[in-house]
Amino acid sequence: MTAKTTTAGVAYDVHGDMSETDRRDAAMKGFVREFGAIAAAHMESCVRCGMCANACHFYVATGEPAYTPINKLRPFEQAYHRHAGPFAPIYRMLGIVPSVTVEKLEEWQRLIFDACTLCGRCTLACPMGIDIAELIKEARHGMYKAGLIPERLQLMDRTTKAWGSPATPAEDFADIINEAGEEFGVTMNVDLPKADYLVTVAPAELSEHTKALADVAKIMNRMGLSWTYHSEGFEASNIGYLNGDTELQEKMTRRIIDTAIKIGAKTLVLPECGHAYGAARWEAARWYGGDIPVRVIHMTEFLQEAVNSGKIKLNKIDATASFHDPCQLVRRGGVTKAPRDVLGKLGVTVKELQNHGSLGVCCGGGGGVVSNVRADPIRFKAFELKRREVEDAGADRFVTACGQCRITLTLGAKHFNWNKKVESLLELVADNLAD
Amino acid sequence: MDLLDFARGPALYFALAVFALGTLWRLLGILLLPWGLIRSPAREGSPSPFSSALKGIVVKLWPHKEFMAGGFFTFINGYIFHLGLAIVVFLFVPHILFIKNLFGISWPGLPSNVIYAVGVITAVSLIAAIANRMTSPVLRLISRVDDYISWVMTFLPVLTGLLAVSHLGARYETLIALHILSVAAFFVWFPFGKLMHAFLFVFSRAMTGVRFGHRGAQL
Amino acid sequence: MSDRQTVGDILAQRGVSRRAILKYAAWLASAMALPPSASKAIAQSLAAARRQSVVWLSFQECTGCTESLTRSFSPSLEEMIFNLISLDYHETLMAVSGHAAEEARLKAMEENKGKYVVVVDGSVPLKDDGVYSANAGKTNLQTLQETAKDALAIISVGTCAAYGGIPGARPNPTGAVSVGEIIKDKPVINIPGCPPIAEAIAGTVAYLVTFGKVPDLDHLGRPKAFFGDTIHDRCYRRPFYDKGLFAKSFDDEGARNGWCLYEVGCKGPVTYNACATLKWNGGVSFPIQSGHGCIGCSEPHFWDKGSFYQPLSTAMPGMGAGIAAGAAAGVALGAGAAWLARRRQVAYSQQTSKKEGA
Amino acid sequence: METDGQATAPGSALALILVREIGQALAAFAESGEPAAIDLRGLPMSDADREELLAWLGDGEIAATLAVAGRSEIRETRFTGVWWVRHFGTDDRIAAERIEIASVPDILIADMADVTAAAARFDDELAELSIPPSMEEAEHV
Repeated sequence: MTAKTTTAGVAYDVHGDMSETDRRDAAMKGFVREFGAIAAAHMESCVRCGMCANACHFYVATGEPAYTPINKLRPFEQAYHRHAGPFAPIYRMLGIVPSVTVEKLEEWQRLIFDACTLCGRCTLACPMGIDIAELIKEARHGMYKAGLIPERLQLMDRTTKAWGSPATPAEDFADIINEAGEEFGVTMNVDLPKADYLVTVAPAELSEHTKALADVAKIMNRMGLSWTYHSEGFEASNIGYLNGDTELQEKMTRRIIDTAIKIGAKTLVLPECGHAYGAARWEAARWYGGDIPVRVIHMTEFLQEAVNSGKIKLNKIDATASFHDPCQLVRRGGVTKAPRDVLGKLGVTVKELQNHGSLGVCCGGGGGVVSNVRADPIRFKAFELKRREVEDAGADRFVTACGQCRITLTLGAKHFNWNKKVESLLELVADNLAD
Repeated sequence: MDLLDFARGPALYFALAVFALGTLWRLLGILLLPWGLIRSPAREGSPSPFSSALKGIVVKLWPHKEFMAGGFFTFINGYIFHLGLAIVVFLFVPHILFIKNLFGISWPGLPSNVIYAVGVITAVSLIAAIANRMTSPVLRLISRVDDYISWVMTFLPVLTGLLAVSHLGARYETLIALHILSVAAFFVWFPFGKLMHAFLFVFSRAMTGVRFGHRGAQL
Repeated sequence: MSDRQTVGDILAQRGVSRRAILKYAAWLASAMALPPSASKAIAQSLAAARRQSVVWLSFQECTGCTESLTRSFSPSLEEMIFNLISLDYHETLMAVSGHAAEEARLKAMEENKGKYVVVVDGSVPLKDDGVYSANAGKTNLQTLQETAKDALAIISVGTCAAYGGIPGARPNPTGAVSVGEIIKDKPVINIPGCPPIAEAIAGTVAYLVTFGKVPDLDHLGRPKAFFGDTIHDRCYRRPFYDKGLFAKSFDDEGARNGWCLYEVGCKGPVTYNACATLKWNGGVSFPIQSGHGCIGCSEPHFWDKGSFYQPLSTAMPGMGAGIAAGAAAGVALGAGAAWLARRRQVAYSQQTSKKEGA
Repeated sequence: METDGQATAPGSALALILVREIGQALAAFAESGEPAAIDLRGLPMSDADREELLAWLGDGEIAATLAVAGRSEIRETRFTGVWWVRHFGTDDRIAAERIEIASVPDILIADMADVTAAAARFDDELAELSIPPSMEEAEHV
């Protein structure tokens, strides 16, 4: 990889050895494959009203017009008009829409990757109903093909391809699980040949948040479920979903779904991770190429089922808490009520943030941004929006249900010496299991 | 053939033919692309795709209050000129007669004086919209030539219509001819620029409505 | 017929007082929208003027214009016009006929060379050497050119003379044209209408006699005094237009209430004439007052502008085929564009997977 | 001069405008002796407008009917020097209608040309009377 800057001083990374033309063509081909009827209708409907700017935490935090969501799609849109739109043949013939240049793609790398968390708040603001976040995610596919993605995301791509996970080689997985079991005194199930529940994990749980591994096991065991972790399909985070590597996304999707089928699991439980939910719950069928014979649920949904069915009883915490809504889980996933149900069963009074539920403001680190150190400055600015809301709500505790959000918010807190702990809903439940 | 005859005849024929051609071209060029409908199972208890689509179309009529802070002017002014245009276009009796002549359907109109007043408000609102576009850093950045052409194509019929009813600047038949010509220009431009959103919004909103409804997410 | 006497002398001989001239001047000033205070000066110059020699030529016409002028005239104020002019040739009105009539014309032209006024009603056929209308062995074109040569000015009375009118309506079998399309080197005043209002004819002639010059004309050669405003602007039903109250048919409640006739095809908004103010039949009424929309008869090609009953704001008939063709082409192009895009997508996917497979 | 303070102000906008214009012209006439005239026929007056204006101006001291190329009516209004002049063609159709602001409308004044002609005619007729051919002789002529 080579880190470069454009003439205007915008930093970008370049991967692979390609001529400019090849790079451009690779991007175009990657783009063109995305233009189905829905993407096309969305690409054609924009009236440039600018409402989406007000929805983007990066624009709101910095006031930088370039962060207007629809602006981030410019090269993607240009490719659409030149290669796939209804008037594409005319535009090409008359040269009305020129080819996208590599320079432009390089310049836009920052907007497509650093300045977008795929949080989709702009989609809710758009009066035309354009799903801007989805389009940006699709634009990343071509950027990946052209080797024009940030270095950190490329690194994770390489690691995942080699290990099956950005965190650890698959061979080490069982050991990590068993170590966590020992450390937290919980009986672990790993690589069982048959189980009703296949439990998957997120990278942070294999390093910083290993307690989560034990917490899940504790609850599963308490409920007396047939469950297991599995070395062949443990990684629920899907780097391909974030960095635009569609082959990897397909591979990662297949790995967990196939493992679930192999062990006869009826339910695939996703960890506390936002984009894992987007990838496995909502996009899996597309990349899997057909119906998924397994029920896929998020940890939060699992917890909701557990507490609502009465299979686990919880001790009451006499406290107030604000819940940070992970974008992929709530806004783009539809899981809004579940975390609040669970907090309710814990006896917690929820003091909602000013923007909450489907309109919650992103932590600033989703969509791979937290891993992309280049984005740190704007990520910290966006963090301040969240911090203000949390302080205004004035609750005792601050809870979320996504490891990525948790890391982002914890990093932000550390940066600003803010002494608010960001807690995991799973951990809160596991710690308050009643006998 | 004088200007008015040219406007009422060949210019309008041409414009409406181009309008029909361009609109269908663009709509089919979009809708006949692959739909990619392989989808994971819907959330339990989610509404039917049809009602999700309808909901998407309706919900998007009104912005969330969370976005009002920065978008209040855009929202209010947008509503003013859209409603103004709708009233002037569809409730002015000569316009209703035009539509009746084309499609055979008609409805009661509003008094002409009311239409003039609404026309003036609409024109002012459109001027405010373009002023906003030319001064707001965000809008300046994201605007294209299309935005300015579309504005001109929308504003001219309003302006010439107002001039015609108030007999300002030229003889009535010249003004009315210019009005019809400006409408013809509007129709010609319509399918090729962002004015097309008048049709596309239905599809765009419905598609997102279905996507969100499928997931049980709130739009 | 040449008169070396002034109009005042002749009137005195006929026992007409200067008061009558003053009254006529008041009428003329009002009709021509001249300042009312000017009427005294008008009266003085009228009295001092010579009688104007007028040669009236009738071509492809129906005599409706002459009817309009003569029928409306009753002996009193309006007959004054005949004191102001010497009508030296008018086929319908003159007593003599044949060679004597032609001689009268030639004599008037000779004696008043450069000073006589030619009034024309009817259009001039040009097709097939103009054989479709001729008299005294001359085609209308020849007669017009010969007569106009030494004229002071030409007044085209009626829509046929002014703009070709009904003989010139599609498909215009005789190749009819207006006087103005033939005579380019003389002032041509158009007083269109089918027929024109008598006062507009008389007022224009009187103005010409009084001032010896052509009145202010609009871009279609019409005196602004009579053709300065649209029927719509001067219409007593205008308030109903503004209120949005329209008759939807000729026998509905709105029609009975006297509401605006826009929806039943009134062309008042684009028709410039004085019908709404001067009215017809001695000021009794005008078409709109009688319940029928204006048909725009004083405008060029009024006959060819679609149905009289088609509202003004509608497109002219005959759009269906063009729109259908446009729509069909749109469907083809849209489908074609989508097919091309799909083909690209397939090609790109195959190339990509080949590269990866390799 | 009749001063009727009870007259109701004209309600129609057009009549009101005309009243003001007449007032200004009358004041100017009083000051400079410059006569004026306002043509009513060129205005889009309704019957109601006309009646209101008429009612406001009222009747003055003089009313004259002329038999000249049809009938004409001239009435002074309650404001001295403001005259309502109406010329009719035959069929009593209005040909001209105007407000004149003047000492006397011109049309009432005998024109010197007509006076000269009348004098000549008078002379002729008188001559016929003073050279007395007998009635019988005349009959023989």
